[in-house]
Amino acid sequence: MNFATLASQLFIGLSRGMIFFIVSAGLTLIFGVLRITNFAHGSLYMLGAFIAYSISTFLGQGPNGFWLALLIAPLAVMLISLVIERGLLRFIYNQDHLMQMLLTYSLVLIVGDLVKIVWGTEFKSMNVPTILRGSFNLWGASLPLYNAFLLIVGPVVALGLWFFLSKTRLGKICRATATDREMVDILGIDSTQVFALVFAMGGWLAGLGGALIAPTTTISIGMDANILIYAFLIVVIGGLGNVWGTLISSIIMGVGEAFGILFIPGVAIIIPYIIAGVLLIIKPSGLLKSAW
Amino acid sequence: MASMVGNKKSHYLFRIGSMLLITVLLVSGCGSSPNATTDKKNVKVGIVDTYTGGAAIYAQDSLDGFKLAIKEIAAKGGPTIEFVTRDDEFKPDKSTSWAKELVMNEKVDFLAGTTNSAGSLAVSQFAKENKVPFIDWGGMSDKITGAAGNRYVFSTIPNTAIIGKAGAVQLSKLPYKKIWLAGSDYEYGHSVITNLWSNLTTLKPDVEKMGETWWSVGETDFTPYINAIRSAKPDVLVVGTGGADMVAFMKALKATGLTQEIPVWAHTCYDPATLRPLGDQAPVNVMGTNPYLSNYPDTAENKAFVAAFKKEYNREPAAFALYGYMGGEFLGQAIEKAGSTDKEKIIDAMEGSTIDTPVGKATLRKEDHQVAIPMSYGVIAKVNGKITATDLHTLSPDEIMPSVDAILKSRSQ
Amino acid sequence: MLQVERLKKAFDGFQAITDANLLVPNGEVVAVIGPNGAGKSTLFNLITGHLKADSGHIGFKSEEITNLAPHKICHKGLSRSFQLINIFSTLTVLENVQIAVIAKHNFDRKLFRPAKKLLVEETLAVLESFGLIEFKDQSCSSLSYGDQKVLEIAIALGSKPKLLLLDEPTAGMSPDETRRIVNLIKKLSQEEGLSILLTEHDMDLVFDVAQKIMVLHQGCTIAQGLPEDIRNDKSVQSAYLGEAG
Amino acid sequence: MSTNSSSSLILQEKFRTYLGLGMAVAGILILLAIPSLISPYYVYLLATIFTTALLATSLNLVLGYGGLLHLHHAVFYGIGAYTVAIIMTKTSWPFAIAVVLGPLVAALIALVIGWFCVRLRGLYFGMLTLALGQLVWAIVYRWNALTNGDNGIHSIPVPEFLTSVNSVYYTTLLVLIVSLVILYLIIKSPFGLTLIATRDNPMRSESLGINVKRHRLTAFVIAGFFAGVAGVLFILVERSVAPSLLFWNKSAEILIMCLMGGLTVFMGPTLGAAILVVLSMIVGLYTEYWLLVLGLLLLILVLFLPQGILGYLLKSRNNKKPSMRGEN
Repeated sequence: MNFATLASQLFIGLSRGMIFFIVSAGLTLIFGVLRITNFAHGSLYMLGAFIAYSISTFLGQGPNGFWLALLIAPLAVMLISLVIERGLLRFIYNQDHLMQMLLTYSLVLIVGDLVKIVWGTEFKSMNVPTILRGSFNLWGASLPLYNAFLLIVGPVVALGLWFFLSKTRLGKICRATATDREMVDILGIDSTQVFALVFAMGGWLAGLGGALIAPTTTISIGMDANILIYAFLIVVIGGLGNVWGTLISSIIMGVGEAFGILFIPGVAIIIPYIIAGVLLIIKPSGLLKSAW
Repeated sequence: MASMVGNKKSHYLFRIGSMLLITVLLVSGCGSSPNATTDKKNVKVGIVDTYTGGAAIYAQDSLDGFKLAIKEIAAKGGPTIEFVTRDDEFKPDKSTSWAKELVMNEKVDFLAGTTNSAGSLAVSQFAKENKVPFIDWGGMSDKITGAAGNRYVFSTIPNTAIIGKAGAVQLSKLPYKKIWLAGSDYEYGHSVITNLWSNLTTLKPDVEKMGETWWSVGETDFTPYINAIRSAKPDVLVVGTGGADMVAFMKALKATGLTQEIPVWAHTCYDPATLRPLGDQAPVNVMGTNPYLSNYPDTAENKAFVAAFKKEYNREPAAFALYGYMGGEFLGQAIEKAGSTDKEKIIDAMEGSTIDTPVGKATLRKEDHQVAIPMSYGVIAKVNGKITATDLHTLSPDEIMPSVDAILKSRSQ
Repeated sequence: MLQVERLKKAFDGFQAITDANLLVPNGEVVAVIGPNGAGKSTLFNLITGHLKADSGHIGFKSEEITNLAPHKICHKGLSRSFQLINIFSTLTVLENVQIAVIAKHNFDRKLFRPAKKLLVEETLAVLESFGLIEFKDQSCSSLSYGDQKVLEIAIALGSKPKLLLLDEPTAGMSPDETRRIVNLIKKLSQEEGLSILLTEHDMDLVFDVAQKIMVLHQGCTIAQGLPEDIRNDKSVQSAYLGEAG
Repeated sequence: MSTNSSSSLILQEKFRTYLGLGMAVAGILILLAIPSLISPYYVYLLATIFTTALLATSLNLVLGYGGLLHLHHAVFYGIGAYTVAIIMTKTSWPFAIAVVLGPLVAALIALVIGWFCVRLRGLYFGMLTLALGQLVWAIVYRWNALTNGDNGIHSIPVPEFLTSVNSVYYTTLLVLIVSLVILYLIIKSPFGLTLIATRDNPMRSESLGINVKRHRLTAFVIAGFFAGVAGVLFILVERSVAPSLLFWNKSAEILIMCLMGGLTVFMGPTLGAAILVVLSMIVGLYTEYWLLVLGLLLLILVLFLPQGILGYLLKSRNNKKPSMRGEN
């Protein structure tokens, strides 16, 4: 086990954590502001990947296809989220957690079958754009360029979220809604519009995650369930509704898995659960303070 | 209406009684008309398979292959075979539930399916207890016709024991000694690797296992696994993976450039289902085995099969289409040979029977009911700017079938 | 009966209780008064264990109960009512009080005995003394506000406390209903000899029922003593006037 | 006037008591006679319903009565089933021990998971049950030597007299009825009343001297135990088990059953289980899009019938009759 291996594995773990973060950030925002456990988050992620695939295929799998897909697919998912929020979710805001949760679960079932109807059962794949193909050398280990790209996108998204949440008026309203909903109502702000905004933003992040992962993997039915478990674990570990807690736990999860794969490759499957179990037993209410 | 739990006024007994009655009537109402009218002259096959989720593609292929076979049989004046399908959603408890429905209600004579190995094993247990023959064309676990095999279970799909042995034969011809084993952490992955390794150590005792890596099914990011394996510097990486994982794994091989340093072996790596989605992003220097390709073997029989399949479904047949097709063909031939629709007679006729298939002669071994077909091996390379399977050879069934003795021994344990 | 000494509690940097001292002698009615935000509810929550104190001591019957879990404190004989109505919304009036009686007798973990007939006599006695007996089988959420408030106190009495804490027992009540509560407090104190600690905004009520008064201002006990002493206390006057100004 | 109406009320009450008793007896008689009336498949389906009904009712103890967002109940179901499966295939212990240990091991795991979870409230509780439940699933999935991994354990031997469809039917029916009676007694016991109180108002319960965490943990363990009983029944019905039995979507299925029947009605989950099992069978005959149908059904339930079918029926019945209590 030399330095190059450890360093490159750390690098890969970080880039893995970035995808986790982008998807989980959306989930945790929705948690924090709407106080809804969005089971459909994985489905939105899957939609992001499938829509990205369709756009890229439509444009002949060329390099422009990827960039356009990366731009449009998250927006399309955002639009779908908006429809879900305005058309369904807003009618159950005064119901209890369980009802809200089951409503989003019904979307998991519906979207799962609709994707199969629209896109069929065959495995789909889209290409990495030429500029991000191949690998580069890091301390003697060769690493895919695309992971480096993810390591840029992740912090950019995090910075963007930070800027939005702490520097803009809208972001401040979102945070205020998360901590004290009544107060926001008293101030005369329509909190359901904030909900719509946050849900759409969460959808955008899920779609972005899907579009980003699409070129590196197989786009297939069933990818929703996989990411959902990760995102749930990460969000709980980070502290429900806390975006920065999610960032930290995403990195812990990504890097922890990468090193777990290095040292105990035989039982990699249980590593995320061990990480989650240990952290939750140490800090049952999450690493950082919950938004509410 | 705040209180439903704490409301003492309305009578519990009344409430419970009425609820019980409602429930009973509701559930017994559904069971009032079990009138499955079957024309006893025809054989009816009940297919339980996974038509939802990631594995749906295989079930569709094998179903289409089966449909093609029974259509051809009928066209040739053979017996009429009917069928019904049920979706098990990749859940073994659903597989048995449907198997029971099909046998008890639909009165099917034969069962067939199912892509989920656990489902196949569960159905085969039911098949044995109820003496209903079951043709497995989806579950690849070697236990189905191996340790858990019985008179009522047939398999028209090369199982993991065969795949593993074929891989071992291929690898034993190559100079690699230090070997890293990896795969998807589920039955198929483990079983392929275990079989391959035990056969390889027999064929070539000087191989050395450096380590094992297992990733969860549905993994999207293979770079940490590949990077970790690369740092161990094995001579060859042997992988047991399939389905959606296969394509994603191949992509990661390309992105990391692993195969420039370390060759990789994986079953079905050059299957169209893998190579087509990859396009020009497929890695080279990956070798493997494959039971069926629409362009190999390049024989008249295969061409005819591909043409017929294409005409029917407007796509090229994949391996699972062949498995379903063989299931239909074996059954049709056995019914004709038995001259009866009696299940036991059909089983007797099926045991040890041989049919002509697009890949040559296929035999259902008498002892374990496992189909024996040849398998190809080769390596992915770039030929005239196109990435494709090259250096293809055929392994005969004799070379790759597990020994009958070993299977019978495992059953007696 | 109850001694509170140098109690401190801060929330996120805000010092809610800076130095609270309190003495409730056996069998007396003691009132805690103070302007809004003086920390009265926080003090109550500290005494009953719903909040953890940063420092200081709470003694009950010469036993240290600082930072014990609420359910343990209750079993020591200290029960409370809440400022906002805090009842079991899906249960009947009878069951609401029965819960308290059951818990008092440590029967709450009995699994195989119908609750319907358990300790009903004792429960009915409490309802009787609070004039709630006619509503016993009604869902408690169908009661009027005043009756709910009375039920709120009745529940607390169900656990047969030695010391009863009443947090704003007449908040939001009509004069008639307030009268009812006053009579109730007097009856509990005089006939049953119960020690009572209460907070209240209604000064007439406080000076009517309380034998001792403690004044809390900005989390700090600024005076404690007999009603007439408090009435004449300079610092108390300035605290209240300061608030008014 | 008042004496008149009260005596007629008493009569009515008596009548309803007898009617209720009559209907319960009729129901049980029908259930006893059923195997000779319908095809074996439906007998099997009913046994499945009984098993699932017990599972859903046990969940409802913590979900509906305890108000705890328990999101991964299937774990205890699976543990119960796997315990029996492992004992019967890997050891030579008698069946009776397996049957006893199944629910006990499930209860033990529930104690461990619950011990961590009851410290948390609301959504946190739910998320932690989900996380720890998935951890159990991963262990079962991965521990090949013990559980055979994702292949599952099949051909589990059970005593000869428990192999026929009818004997399985009567066994599951008997166990279901006994378990339901016990669960009903628990709900009507001081423990159950207190549990409802901790659901309605945990803070108030605490200040009345109730150890809310311990109470919830007890309910969680009891629910785990009965889920384990259901798991044992599952083995009787199917004689095979695979890890999908304790994957989280199985838990979601049970939640839907509880919701469908009605969370606040004791027999609600039983009705929900019956409807869902039957419906999945019927829909599966016609289409491979059962999950789509289920999703749409769930959507309609949440939006228009959140109190569940039985909850709705009871509500409308109570509304039709002018309530007796309003006159006071």
